[in-house]
Amino acid sequence: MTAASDTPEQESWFHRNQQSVAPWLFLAPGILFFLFYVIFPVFQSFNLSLYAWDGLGEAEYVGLRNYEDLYWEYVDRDAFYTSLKNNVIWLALYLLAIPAGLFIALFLNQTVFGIRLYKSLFFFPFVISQVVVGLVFTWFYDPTFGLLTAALGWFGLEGVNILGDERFVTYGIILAGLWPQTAYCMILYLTGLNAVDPEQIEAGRLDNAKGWRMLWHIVLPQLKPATFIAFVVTIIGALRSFDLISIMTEGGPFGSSRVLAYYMFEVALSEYGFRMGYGAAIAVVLFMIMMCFIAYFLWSMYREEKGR
Amino acid sequence: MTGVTLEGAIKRYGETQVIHGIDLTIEDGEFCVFVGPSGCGKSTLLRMIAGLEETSEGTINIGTRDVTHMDPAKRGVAMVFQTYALYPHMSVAENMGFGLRMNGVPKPEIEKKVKTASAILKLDPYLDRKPKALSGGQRQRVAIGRAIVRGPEVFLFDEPLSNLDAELRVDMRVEIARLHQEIGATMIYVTHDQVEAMTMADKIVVLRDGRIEQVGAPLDLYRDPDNRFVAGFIGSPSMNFLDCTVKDGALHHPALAGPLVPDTPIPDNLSEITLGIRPEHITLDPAGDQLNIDLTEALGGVSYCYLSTPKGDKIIVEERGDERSKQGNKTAINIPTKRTYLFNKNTGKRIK
Amino acid sequence: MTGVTLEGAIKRYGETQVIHGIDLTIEDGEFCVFVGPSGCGKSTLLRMIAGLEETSEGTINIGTRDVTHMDPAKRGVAMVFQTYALYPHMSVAENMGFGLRMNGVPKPEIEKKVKTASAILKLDPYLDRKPKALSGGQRQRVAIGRAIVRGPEVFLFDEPLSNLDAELRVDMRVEIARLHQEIGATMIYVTHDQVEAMTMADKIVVLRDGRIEQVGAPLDLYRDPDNRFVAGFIGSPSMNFLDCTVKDGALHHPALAGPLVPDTPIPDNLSEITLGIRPEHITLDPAGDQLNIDLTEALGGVSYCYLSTPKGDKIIVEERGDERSKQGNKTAINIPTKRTYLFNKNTGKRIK
Amino acid sequence: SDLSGDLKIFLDTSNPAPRATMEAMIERFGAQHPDLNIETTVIDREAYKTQIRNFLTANAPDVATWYAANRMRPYVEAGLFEDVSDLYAEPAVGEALASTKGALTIDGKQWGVAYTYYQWGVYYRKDIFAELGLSEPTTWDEEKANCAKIVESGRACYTIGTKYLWTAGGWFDYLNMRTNGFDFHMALAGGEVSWEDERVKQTFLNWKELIDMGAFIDNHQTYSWQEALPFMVNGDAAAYLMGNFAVAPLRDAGLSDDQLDFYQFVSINPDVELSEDAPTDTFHIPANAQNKEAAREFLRFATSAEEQTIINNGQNLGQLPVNAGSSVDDDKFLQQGFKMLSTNSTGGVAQFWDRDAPAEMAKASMEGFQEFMVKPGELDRILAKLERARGRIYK
Amino acid sequence: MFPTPIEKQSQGIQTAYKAMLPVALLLWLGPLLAVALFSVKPGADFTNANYWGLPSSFEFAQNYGQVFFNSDMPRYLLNSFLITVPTVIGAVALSAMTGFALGIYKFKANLWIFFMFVAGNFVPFQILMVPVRDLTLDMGLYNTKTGLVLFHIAFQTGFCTLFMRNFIRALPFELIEAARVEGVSEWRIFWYVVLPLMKPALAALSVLIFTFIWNDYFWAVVLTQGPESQPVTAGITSFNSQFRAAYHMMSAGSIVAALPPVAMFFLMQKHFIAGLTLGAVK
Ligand SMILES: Nc1ncnc2c1ncn2[C@@H]1O[C@H](COP(=O)(O)OP(=O)(O)OP(=O)(O)O)[C@@H](O)[C@H]1O
Ligand SMILES: Nc1ncnc2c1ncn2[C@@H]1O[C@H](COP(=O)(O)OP(=O)(O)OP(=O)(O)O)[C@@H](O)[C@H]1O
Ligand SMILES: [Mg+2]
Ligand SMILES: [Mg+2]
Repeated sequence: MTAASDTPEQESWFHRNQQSVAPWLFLAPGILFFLFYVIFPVFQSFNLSLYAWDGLGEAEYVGLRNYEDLYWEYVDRDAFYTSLKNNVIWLALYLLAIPAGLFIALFLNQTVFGIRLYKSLFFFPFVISQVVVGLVFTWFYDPTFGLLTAALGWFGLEGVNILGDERFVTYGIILAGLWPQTAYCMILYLTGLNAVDPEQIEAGRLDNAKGWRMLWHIVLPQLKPATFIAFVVTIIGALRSFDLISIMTEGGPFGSSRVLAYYMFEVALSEYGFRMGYGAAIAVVLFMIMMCFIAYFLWSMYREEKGR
Repeated sequence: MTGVTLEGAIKRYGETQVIHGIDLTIEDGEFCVFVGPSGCGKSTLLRMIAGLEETSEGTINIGTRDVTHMDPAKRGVAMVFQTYALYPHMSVAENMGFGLRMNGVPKPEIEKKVKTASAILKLDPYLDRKPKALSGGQRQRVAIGRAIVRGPEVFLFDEPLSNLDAELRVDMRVEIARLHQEIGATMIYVTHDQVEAMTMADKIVVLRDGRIEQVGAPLDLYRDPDNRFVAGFIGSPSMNFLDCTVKDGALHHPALAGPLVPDTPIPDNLSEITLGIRPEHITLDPAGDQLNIDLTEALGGVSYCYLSTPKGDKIIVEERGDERSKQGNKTAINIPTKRTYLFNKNTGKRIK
Repeated sequence: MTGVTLEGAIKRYGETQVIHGIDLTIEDGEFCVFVGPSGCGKSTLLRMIAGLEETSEGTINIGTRDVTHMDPAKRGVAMVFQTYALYPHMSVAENMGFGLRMNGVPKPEIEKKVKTASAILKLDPYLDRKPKALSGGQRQRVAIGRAIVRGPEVFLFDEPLSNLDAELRVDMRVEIARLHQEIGATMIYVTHDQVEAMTMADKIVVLRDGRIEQVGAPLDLYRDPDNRFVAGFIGSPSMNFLDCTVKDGALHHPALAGPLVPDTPIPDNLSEITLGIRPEHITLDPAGDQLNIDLTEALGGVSYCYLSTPKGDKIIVEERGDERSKQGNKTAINIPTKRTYLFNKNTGKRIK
Repeated sequence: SDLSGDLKIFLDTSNPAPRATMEAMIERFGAQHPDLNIETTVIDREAYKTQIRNFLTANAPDVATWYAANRMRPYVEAGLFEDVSDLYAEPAVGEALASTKGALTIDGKQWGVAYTYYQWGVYYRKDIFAELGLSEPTTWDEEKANCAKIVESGRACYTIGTKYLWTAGGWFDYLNMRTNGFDFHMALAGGEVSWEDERVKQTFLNWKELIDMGAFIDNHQTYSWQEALPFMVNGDAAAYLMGNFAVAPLRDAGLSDDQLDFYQFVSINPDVELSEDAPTDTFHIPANAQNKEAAREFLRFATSAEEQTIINNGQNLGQLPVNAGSSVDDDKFLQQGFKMLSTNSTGGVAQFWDRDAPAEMAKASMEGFQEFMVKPGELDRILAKLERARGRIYK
Repeated sequence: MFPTPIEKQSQGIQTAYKAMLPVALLLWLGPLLAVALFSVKPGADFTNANYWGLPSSFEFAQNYGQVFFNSDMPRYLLNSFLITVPTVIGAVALSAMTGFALGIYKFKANLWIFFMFVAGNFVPFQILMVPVRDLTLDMGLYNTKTGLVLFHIAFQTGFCTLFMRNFIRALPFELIEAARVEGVSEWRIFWYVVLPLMKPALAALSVLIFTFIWNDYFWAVVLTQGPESQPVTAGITSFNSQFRAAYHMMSAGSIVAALPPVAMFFLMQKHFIAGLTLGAVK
C-alpha cells in the first residue's frame, strides 16, 4: 500500500487492516461458542435421525427408517400424531395470550395511585419458573382438594379431573402456560401503549372514533411491533412447551398430553426411552415446523434491514 | 359557517394555571394566528377550542353553540397537528375518509368527498399510498385534506409547517392561504414563525404567559405595537431597543449622534425611556465613529450590519444597495424621528 | 497549516457513482463552504476528505501529503458532526481530551490543551458537566472544542448548525466566524443554509449531483453566477426566470411590458433565451396589467409580491417602503436591463 | 483393610428411611476401611432411572444401584456393567446369594448382586374389614364379594396412583399370573405371546370386573403412589396392592399395626400355581469404575449375612434379606412375606412387569394398563395397539 | 393515552375501577396465593382435609426451616447462583462483542451471521438435546456446573446478540466516526465509547438472562443430576419426591425456588422491562 509512504513509522499489518480484521476478532468467541453448541448440534441431530441408537452401544445406520416409523409404525404413529395434534392445539390456543395480554394491559394502562405496583404484581407469573407454575397449577387442578374443585364446589358443581382426563388435559396445561405468557404479552403491550402517539389518539377523537373502534382502527395498528414480538415469543413458547408437561403430567394420562418436544425427550432420554435416532427424527420434524416461523421472522427482519 | 368566541377561558393543570382568562372573538371566515414565545399557551388554547383539553373556567362558543363541555367530534372543528398525526397503516384515501367512516357516512359519499378534497390539494396521484411513502409536504397536505373532508366550521392548525424544511414551508404557506380563500372557513393557526404569522393572518393574537398581549391585523401590529414585547416580537430582525435618558425633552444615548427629539411628545414624569427603532429604518453614517462594526453579513440583496457601542449596546442595521459597510470600521447612525417608538422603560407600555 | 487539494476524486457505492471527479484546491487558512441541494454529495465529499469514506479514484492531498488511503486519524483533520457526536458518558473536559488520551498524550498536557480550548470557546464553567446538561449551542461548542484540542490542520464541519434553532444559529455562526479568524486554520464547512454559506465563506463550492457547478467568493457567485443553477440557488427568494423568445435582438415574453434589449449582447444562434432577474431588482408598475397579483406577503419591512402571467409563469417581486401592492390587482413590472442575466435555455449556461 | 483410594457410590434410595439405612451401612463399611475415601451420592429415585445412562458412560461411579432382570439388560449388552461372576464363584458369596442369582444372570454370567427384595401383596385396613365384618379373602369370588361390601359402605376397595404407570403394572402382574400362570406371564413379557390372545383378554376381563364395580379410587391417573396413600390412611379406600416399602409411609402416616394387615393376592384360576412379584434391588459395578477392587469388597460387605440382617430389618429398609444366612426381622409383614415367598409361591417369582419386559414394551403396555383402568370399554383397541407395539419392539 | 385516563371519568367509575384492581389481582394471583397459604400451614391440616381454611397454626418458621436446614434446598440454591451468575457474565460479555461487531461494521457476511444467531436462538432446543448431551459427556463436563454454564452461554449468545446488535444499531454512528477521526483504535472504541453507552442494555440483558437461566429446567435435567450440580428448578422435583404429598413442604420449597427471580424482578424492574421490550424490537 502506498498510504504509508508519507509516514515514517512502519505500521503493522494489523493496524493497517484494523477495520476489516476487528469485526472478526470481536465475533470469534461468540461464533465459536455458538457454532460448537448450537449450529453443529443441529446438523448432528439431522445426522443422528438416520441412525438407530440406544445411546449406549454402537449406532446403526438405518436411512430414513426413523421417519418412516413416524408415519407407518402404528403404535408410534398414535403417539406421534397425538403429539402433533397437541402441538397444533398449543399453537392455536397459546396465541390467546396475545389478546388476553392486551386486555389486561388496557385494563392497567391508567395512572391511579399504586398502579405501578399492580402492574408489577400482574407481571409476576412470568418471572416464576415454569416448574413452579406447573406445580401450582397441578394443585389448582387437584381433583380432591384443588382450588378449582373447591371453587366448583361452592357453586354446587362437581369437580373435574382436568389433568386426568384426556379430553381436558392439554387444555389444562395450556391454561397454565397461558398464565405466564399472558403476563409477558401484557408487559409488551403496556410498553407498546406507552409509545402510542397521543396525537393520533386525539386525531381519532376528533374523527369520532371511540372505545372499540378507537382500539381497532387506531391503537392496534400502532401496537403492531408489540403484537409482532408477542406473536413470535408466543409461537416459540408454544413449540418449546416442555417444562409444564413434564411437571404436570409427564405426558399422561396414557400419553394424551404429549407434544413433540416432550415426546422426543420421552423416546430418547426418559426412563423407558432408548431411541435416540427416532427422537432426533421427531426433533427434526419439530425443527421444520419451527423453521417456518423462524423463516418468517428472519424474512420480516430482512425486509426491515433492507428498508432502512 | 361561524366564528369562535372565548369568554374568560381559563385552563389549570392541577394547581398551575396556564391560561388566564382569555376573551377573544374570531369572526366567521377569519384567519386568526396565535403567536408567542414557546410555552405561552398557544397550543393549550387551541386544544381547548378543539375540546382536546377541558376548559377549567369560562365558555367557548362556536357560532351560537356553547361547546365548552362538548365532545371534540361534536364541535364541528377539524385539527391539523404539527406531526400530521396521520394514521400510518391507512392509505391516503383511508386517512382522509376515516372521520366520515366513523360517523357512518355511506361509502360512495365518502369517496366523493375524498375526491373533491384530493383535487383541491393535488393529492390524486397519491391516494393509494401509505403516509410513509410521502414527502413531508405531501403528508401535511394529507393532514389538511383529512380536515377538509369533514367539512368543519372551524379549522385548527397547530404549527403545521414547523416540521418542513424552509423551501417547502414557503410553498405550503402559500397553499394554506389559497385554501383559506377557497373554502372561506374560519381558521385558527398556531405558529411561532413570524413570517407565517405576518403573511397569513387576518388577525394575529400575540400571547405571553397565558395572556393576550395584543390582537390585530399583521401590519397594524408591525406598525403600531402596543408594548415593547409585541414590538420586539413582530419583525425580523427584531426592533433595536436603546434605553435612553431624558434630558430637556430629548433622548440621550451614547449610540446616538446627538440628542434626539422624537415626534411623540415625551411624558414629563419619565426620566428614562426605551427607544425602539427597526433595523430597516436606520441608515449608516460613515462620517461618525460612535459605533464599531462588529460584523457585516452580506446575504446578496441585503446585508445586516452588527454594531456595538463601547458600553456593549448592540444595534443591527439593514443595508441595501451595492455598497456595504466593512467589518472593523467605525460608524454613526441616522435615525429618522418619525420611525421611532417610545416605551416606558419599566412597564414596557408604548408611549403614543 | 496547510491547504487541501482534490484531484479527480470519485466515489462509488457499488455500482452507483455519487461523486464524479472533483478537482478542487482549498488554500491554506481558507474558509470553504460546500453548498448544494440535498443529496448532491456534500457530506460524501467531506467524509472522503476526513477518511471516513474511501475514495474510489483520484487523490486527496492535505498540504504536501497524499492522504488518499490514509487512516482518518493520521490525516491531521478534525471533524464536527451535525449531531455533535459527543460521548454522552464523558464530561465536557473528558470529551475534549479523549482523543489525546487515547493517543497517549500525558495528562498535564491534555489538561493544558483543554484549558486553552475551553477558554477560546468560553466553556470553562461547564467543563465538569455531561453533554446532557448542556444546551444545543453549548454542545456544539464542545464539539468544536474537541476538534480544536487536537490542533488539526484542517477542520471539517458537516452542517454543524442545522440542529439549532434560528436564534442560536445566528449566534453560533458569528462564533465560528470569529474562531476561524482566531485560529486561522483551513476550514471546510458543509451546509444547505444559504445565509450561512453567504455570510461565512471565503469561498463557496456549489455542488450538484456530485459535480462542481461553480467555485467563488460569496458575492461573486451572487453577482456573477456561471449558470442558471447557481443563479437560482444563491439568493433568497430565488432569482426569477423567464423563458423568452428572441426576435430582432430583443427578448419577448408576455410578462414584459415590451421587448427587452439586455445589456449583454444576444448570440445570434439562439432563438430562445432564459432571462434571469432577482426579486429585489424588479419594480412594480401599477399602470400595466400583464400580470395578476396572486398574493402579497407583508413581512413588515419588506413584502413579497407573487405575480403570475395568464399562462402560468410566476414572478416574485420584493417591495419595500410603506406602500404595498394589493392582492387581486393587476400590474406590470419594470426590469432594469443592467440587472438582467441571460442563460442558454437548454444548457443553462450563462451568456455573458 | 488394605483398601485405599476413592470409592464413589451412587444410590437411588432417595426416600428418607432407605437413604438413612444405606448411608449408615456405608459408614460401617468405611469404618472398616479407614484409608478408603468414600463418596456417596443419593439421586432422586425417578431421576436416577434416566440418569444412569449418562453416568455409566461419562463419570462412572464405582458402585451403582439398579434393578435386576431385563431392566439391566441394555447396560449389560452395551458393556457398561462389570461381569462379577468371580464373586459368585467365591463359595461364601455364591451359596449365600443363590436365591437371587438367576435374576442377575444374563448370558450365563452374573452382572451384579442383590441387596434387598420385597414381597408384593395386598395391604389392607384391618379395622375397616372388621367394621364391615370381612375376613382376608383367598379366592377371586371372596375378593369380589368383599369388595362389593366395601364399595357399598362408600369406600373404594383399592387405592392406587397410576400417574407414574408402574403401579398398574403390579395389578397386571398379579391378575395375569393368577389367570394364566407364571410361564405364560413370562412368555408375554418376552414377546412370545400375542396381546390379542384370548388368555390375555381373560386377564383384562377379570380386571374389568373390579373396575366396573368401582373398586379403584377415582382419578388415580393423577396421583403418584405416595399421593394415593392418604386415601387408605383416611379410610376412603380399604386396601392397596403394593410392595412392602409402602408399610413405612403408612405407619408414618399414623396407621398402627392393629389397623394394617397383609394378605396374599387371591387365587383366580385354581389350575395355576401361585407365583409372586418380588422385585430385587441390586448393586452393580460399572465397567468404567475406577476402583473395582474396593467396589467388589463393598458388594461382599453389603451382601454379607450380618449386613443383610441389619439393613433389611424393620427399622431400616423393612424388606427381605438376600443372604440365606441372615435372619428376617420379626416385623409381621416381613415374616408373612418371607413365608409367602418361600412356601406359597410355587409358580415362580417375578421381578416386576417393568423389569421383566423390555423398557419400550413396558412403557407402552403400562400406558395401556392405565388407559384401560380409566376406559375399560376400550379394551380391544388397547390390546390391538399393544400387539402392534409387540410386533415392532421384539425383533 | 389509550384508554381514556380514568381521572377524566365520573367519580363512580373511578371508584369502581379502584375497587376492581385488587379483586382482579387476587384472581390473577390466586393460585400463587394458595401456594403461599399452603406453605405456612402445618402438615396436619392436609391430613385433616383443611386445605382451604385458615392455617390451624402458623408454621412459617417450621416449614421454611425444614426447607433450609433439612433438605438439599440450600445446595440447589447455591448451585443455581453458581450457574446463573457466570452464565450472565459470559453471555453478556460475548454478545457485547458480537453485537458490537455486527452493529458497527459493514462487511458482506454481516447480515448472514446475524441471522445465524437469530435463527439459532429460536431453534427448538430439543433438537440440540442429544448432541449437546453427548458433547458434554465427551468433554467430561456432564453433571458439572461448568458444562451447564458453557452451554447456556453459547445458547443465550444468540438472543443476546440480537438484543445487543439492535441496541448498538440505535446508537449514533457518528460517535464511532468521531472516535475514529480522533485516532482511537477499534478495541478502544469498543471499550471506552460503546461499552459505557451500552450500560442500560447490559443491565437489562443481565436481569433478563438471570431469570431465563434461573428458571431453566430442561437443560438442568438433561445435563446434570443430583444436588452437587443441579439448579433449584431441577432440585425442586427431587425435593418434592422427598416430601411427596407433604404439600406444605412442597409449597415452601416452591416459594423458596421462585423467590430469587421475583426479587430480581422487583429490584431491577425498570431494566427488566426495558430488556423484554428492547430485546426483540428496538
Ligand atoms: N399536561 C400539562 N400539565 C402541566 N402543565 C402543562 C401541561 N401541558 C402544558 N403545560 C404547560 O402549559 C404551558 C403552555 O403550554 P403550551 O403547549 O400551550 O405552549 P405553546 O405555546 O404551545 O408552546 P410551544 O410553542 O413550545 O408549542 C406551558 O408552560 C406548559 O408547561
Ligand atoms: N452508503 C451509501 N450507499 C449508496 N448511496 C449512498 C450512500 N451514502 C450516500 N449515498 C448517496 O450519495 C449521494 C450523496 O449523499 P450525501 O449524503 O453526500 O448528500 P448530501 O449532499 O450530504 O445531502 P444532505 O444535504 O441531505 O446531507 C446521495 O444520492 C445518497 O443517496
Ligand atoms: Mg405548542
Ligand atoms: Mg449531508
